[in-house]
Amino acid sequence: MEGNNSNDHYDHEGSKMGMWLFIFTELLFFGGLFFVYAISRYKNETAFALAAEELNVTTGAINTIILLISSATIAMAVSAIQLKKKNITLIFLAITLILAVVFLVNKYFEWGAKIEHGIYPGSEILQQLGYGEILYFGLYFAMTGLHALHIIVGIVIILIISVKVYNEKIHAERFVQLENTGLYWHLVDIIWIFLFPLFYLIV
Amino acid sequence: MSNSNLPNYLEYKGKYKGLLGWIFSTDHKRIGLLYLYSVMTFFIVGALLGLLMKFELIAPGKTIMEAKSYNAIFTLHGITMIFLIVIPGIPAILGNFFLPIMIGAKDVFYPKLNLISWWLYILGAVVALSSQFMHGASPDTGWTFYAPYSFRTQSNVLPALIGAFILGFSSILTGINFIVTMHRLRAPGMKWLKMPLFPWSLYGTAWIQVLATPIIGITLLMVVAERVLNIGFFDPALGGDPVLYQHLFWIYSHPAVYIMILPSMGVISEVIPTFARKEIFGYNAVVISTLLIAFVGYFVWGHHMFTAGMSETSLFAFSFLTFLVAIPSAIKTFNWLATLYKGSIILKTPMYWAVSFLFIFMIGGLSGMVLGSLAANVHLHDTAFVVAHFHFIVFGGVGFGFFAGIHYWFPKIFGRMYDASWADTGWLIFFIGFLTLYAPMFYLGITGMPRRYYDYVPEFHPANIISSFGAFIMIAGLAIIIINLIRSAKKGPKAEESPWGGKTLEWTVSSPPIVENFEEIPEIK
Amino acid sequence: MVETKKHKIVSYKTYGIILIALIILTFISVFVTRIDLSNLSIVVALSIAGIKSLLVFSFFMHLLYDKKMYSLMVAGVLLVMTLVLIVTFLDYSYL
Amino acid sequence: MYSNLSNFSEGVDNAFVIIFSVIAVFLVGLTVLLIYFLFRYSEKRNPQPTPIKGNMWLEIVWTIIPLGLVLGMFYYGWMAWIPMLSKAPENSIEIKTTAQMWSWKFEYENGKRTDTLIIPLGKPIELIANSPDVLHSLYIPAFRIKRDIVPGRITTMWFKANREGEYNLFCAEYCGLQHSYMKTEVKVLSPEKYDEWYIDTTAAVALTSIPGAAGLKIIRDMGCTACHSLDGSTLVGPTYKGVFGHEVDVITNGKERKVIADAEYIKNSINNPNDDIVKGFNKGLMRSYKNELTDDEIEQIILYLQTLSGGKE
Ligand code: HEA
Ligand code: HEA
Ligand code: HEC
Ligand code: CUA
Ligand SMILES: [Cu+2]
Repeated sequence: MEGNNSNDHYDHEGSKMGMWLFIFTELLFFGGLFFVYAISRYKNETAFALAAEELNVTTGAINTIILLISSATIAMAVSAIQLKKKNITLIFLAITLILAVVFLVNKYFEWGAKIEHGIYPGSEILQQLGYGEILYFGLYFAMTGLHALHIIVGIVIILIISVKVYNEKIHAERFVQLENTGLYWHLVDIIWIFLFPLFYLIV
Repeated sequence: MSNSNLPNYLEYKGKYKGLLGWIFSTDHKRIGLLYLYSVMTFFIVGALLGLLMKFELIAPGKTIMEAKSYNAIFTLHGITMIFLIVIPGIPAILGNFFLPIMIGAKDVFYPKLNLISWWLYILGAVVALSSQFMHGASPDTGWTFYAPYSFRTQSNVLPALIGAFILGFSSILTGINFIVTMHRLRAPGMKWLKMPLFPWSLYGTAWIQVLATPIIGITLLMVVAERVLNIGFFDPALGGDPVLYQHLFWIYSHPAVYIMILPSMGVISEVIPTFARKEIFGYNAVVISTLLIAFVGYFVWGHHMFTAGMSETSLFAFSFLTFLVAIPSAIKTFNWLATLYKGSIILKTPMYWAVSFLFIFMIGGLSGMVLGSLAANVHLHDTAFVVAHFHFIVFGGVGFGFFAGIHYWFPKIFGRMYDASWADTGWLIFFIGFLTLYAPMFYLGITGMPRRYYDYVPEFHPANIISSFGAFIMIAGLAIIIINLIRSAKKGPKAEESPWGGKTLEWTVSSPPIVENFEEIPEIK
Repeated sequence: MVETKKHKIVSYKTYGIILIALIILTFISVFVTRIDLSNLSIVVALSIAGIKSLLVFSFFMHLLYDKKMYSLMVAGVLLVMTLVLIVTFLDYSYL
Repeated sequence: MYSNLSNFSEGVDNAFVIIFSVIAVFLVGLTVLLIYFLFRYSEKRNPQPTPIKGNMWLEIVWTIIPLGLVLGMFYYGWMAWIPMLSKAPENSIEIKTTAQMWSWKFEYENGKRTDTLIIPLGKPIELIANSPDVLHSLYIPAFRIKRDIVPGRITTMWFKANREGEYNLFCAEYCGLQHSYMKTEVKVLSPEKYDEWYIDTTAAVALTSIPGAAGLKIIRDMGCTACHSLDGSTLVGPTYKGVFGHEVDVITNGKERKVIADAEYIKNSINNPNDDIVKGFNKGLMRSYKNELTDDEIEQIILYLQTLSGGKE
């Protein structure tokens, strides 16, 4: 009924479905951490609220906006490739990359400041603060760390994809890899959309 | 389209020769066989570990090993059996081999990813098993890695955790691959409700693999973080909650038991109609029950934690849902039985396995009902009764399903027939050994013998002797079965295209199948 | 291949509008949580995050333009996730 | 089954027997049917199969009937469970229970400590349990009760014994090396005997007259003997025999050194066991007893250890 195969057949729809399934696994992968967050928060409400004061909302908000813009630009890149505008596609991808790097730099300073203050898993200061704080910062480092790891992987993938666009391996007829990269990047964005209020805003 | 002159997949020469031609082949059939050989190897390891435990338990006190070794052995036995054998088992071996053929495709959707899954499987296995040979003690946590013991113990738990994590990845990739294959590559005319039942069962399984496995992945990573970084998610000394660990572990591991059993049920749903020479009774009901098991099975994990101190609401909900999840299994059982009604039954080796599957699966499943009851569970939780339940349903259900499948499809896979009388003898000895081995454990559990016990009080002695004796009978059976199959794969007489008169697509292609299965993609009317 | 449905190319403008909406929502959520609403602020912040992710799903990830099946799958997965979370919470509060 | 040894056993046994009967009927019935079909519709007796696609009504019937049955099973399990969850009666005897690697410790209302659970017949007993290390599970098969003891939480459970005697008490949750030896006994005494035992302090008085006997009792009651032998054999920790006054190889902060096991060293080993790790043994197994043993008690222990070294020093 649907398209039929042989090994080198190009099936846009199928590849995209595979990507969606992968995104589902990612959602549940982070989901596990969100469960732990939810339960820990429920049990240590005040400590979580106090600990959240330690984080800088401005940094978080800036990073949120950076990711949102990068998400939009990669989505535009997908439109551009279909419009057969190779150069514009590349420009959009480049902007996405730059924004991703800026996000990481921001993160680096944010983490650096925390670690300088002696707040990191297993640190002396944290041990003295109490259970809720230990959990909060444990989750903070684990979740934003895992998220940053995804950003790094995303940067590598976008680089590869850009080269492929440049070499015209990816073009208006065959762009599912670009679209899938976009999907992945949006997922990373969505996860951040939730991390931001959970760690920075709710106090 | 039979009697093709094209080379079959066993003889085909690709880019590489010899062994390399296998371990780098993206042909789904070769990958299926790679899995077959690796899983069987681990199975023999795991089975021998089981045997060692039975030697130890034959008498109270020290028999052949120290408590330390016993704890390490049941941990390794559990990890190999669950993560290396029954979870990948049927989907990766029989599923890989037959799913594309049964839906009329040339290969799975992502052949390369398929190969990567196998490599990940091997990598995960090597990492997990390396824990045995590294400096320090072998892991001794049980396959459940319960917190906080799993980060208190000094043994090499890390490699076991990371190995299990990698194996999870392999499982996810197989799942993704199968779902896309079934969505995109069904032969023209094969509507969803014309798809054979084995692919259907793999479809349900694949969704569980995709949606449940990530949870165990992240949970195991959290335990790793706990050990390495002292983060404290589950450590009461740092404010964490050990029961939360159990929730997360079972959120995966209960659905995982349906990852194990569903494909096995799929095999049975193929074997029974073929040998009853009749269509399956109530095709739609069987399909729906498959999907229901997959869905409801997601929400019953708490029945492993009835005594862990959960809230009353949870206890109520989980016990209730546990009973509900039995219904789809019951529907399946009744449909299988009804298929036999007014059939014309040929009793050959695969059918012996299928029928004994029914019997043993019923015992296993029905004993699950006893465990699902709150009051009875208080008494039976963490006793030999649970051990009996899950050996009946995991080993009995999945193992018997697998043996049914392998005897059913053997002629198709290898193009040769096995010796039926040896196979039947092996089955009989195995079946008797199985009952002798595990039935006494129900009794032991009811009289109160806890599980994971290296030593026990004398009143448990008699039943343990019988049980150990059963293990020895089973060795004999298993050895006959395996030796017979290995010998026949090389030397057996050439098999016909369709030795049993099966109706599904795989029986229309040559034995063994050609490289891309079909010369021409069949059209289903 | 029986593939007939052509890809809809989403205009830059649409993406631009969605982006602006997302940024405004971000500001709103920062603003709302600054004023003290106690427990309500969690609900508000998470609802806004929900709306934002809905926008990303439907526009950036094309669910709105793609086959219905994808939306169904996403909804199913999110449903399973929420149910699992709710069932887990049964153990922690008597809802 | 139906031994009726505690107030809960009847409910549990009832649930078990009811479920067991239903499933036995199903198992036997379906198996007989299976064998009958195999026989009656074998190729020989029925060469021509009759094609049947399915039957809606049958499907509905065999969905509804099991559904009803399982709901019944659920009901009995639930009803028997409610009393176990309920609050212990007001007049219960409270016993503080500590489950630790790998021994049990019971502390009675008057401060008496034992390693076996001693209770009177017919009175409600409430166990208030905690664990300082990992998960354990208190399981008395004869009474049909079991509850996991989760570190960081207080677990309470209650029951009433119905007959005098001695019963096994097991640890049912895997807790490491000596899990299978983490067992003890429940002694159910008649109320009179129990009272006699409860107020009897002669044993404790007698102890003070023999040197070291009090120390030995502490060691037993605190569960030290789960890991330390008295006779020179090696368990999880070093044996007590001959420790006192002898040279020990220890690892301090990663460096090996030799120390003489004097009173100071022993005391520190009990209060801060991770300071000096005896060579060949694992760190982190023994926990600190700083808050559980008074200096007096540690002195008693040391007194006892001296007797194990031949009392020379
Ligand atoms: C293949 C794997 C598999 C499968 C399919 C099942 C299926 C079921 N399991 Fe099992 N289970 C395990 C593997 C599996 N289990 C493992 C490995 C453990 C132990 C883990 C560990 O702790 O190490 C375990 C533990 C376990 C426990 C926890 C015990 C404890 O530790 O206290 C419980 C409790 O409810 C349970 C229940 C069930 C139920 C109700 C089903 C149901 O799905 C069964 C449904 C089937 C039937 C009911 C039979 C067929 C139907 C009929 C014949 C019709 C008539 C039926 C009725 C009228 C009801 N299982
Ligand atoms: C698929 C799953 C599976 C299978 C097949 C088995 C198979 C066996 N298991 Fe299994 N078992 C588990 C899964 C499985 N187990 C799990 C998950 C646990 C829980 C672990 C934990 O608590 O963490 C467990 C725990 C467990 C225990 C409980 C430990 C305890 O709680 O104290 C025991 C005790 O006897 C046991 C015994 C056995 C035995 C004797 C076999 C036997 O059936 C093995 C029989 C096989 C043989 C006897 C054949 C040997 C083979 C040969 C000689 C090959 C010859 C072939 C050639 C020459 C080619 N197992
Ligand atoms: C869970 C097991 C365990 C328990 C229970 C335990 N210990 Fe230990 N103990 C150890 C181990 C392991 C060591 C060796 C490692 C070390 O020095 O920390 C040790 C070391 C010691 C030493 C130093 C011995 C030497 O040879 O130098 C003393 C003294 C001691 N324990 C006393 C006690 C006392 C008193 C108790 C009970 C109140 C107790 N232990 C309970 C495991 C245990
Ligand atoms: Cu304590 Cu097992
Ligand atoms: Cu389960």
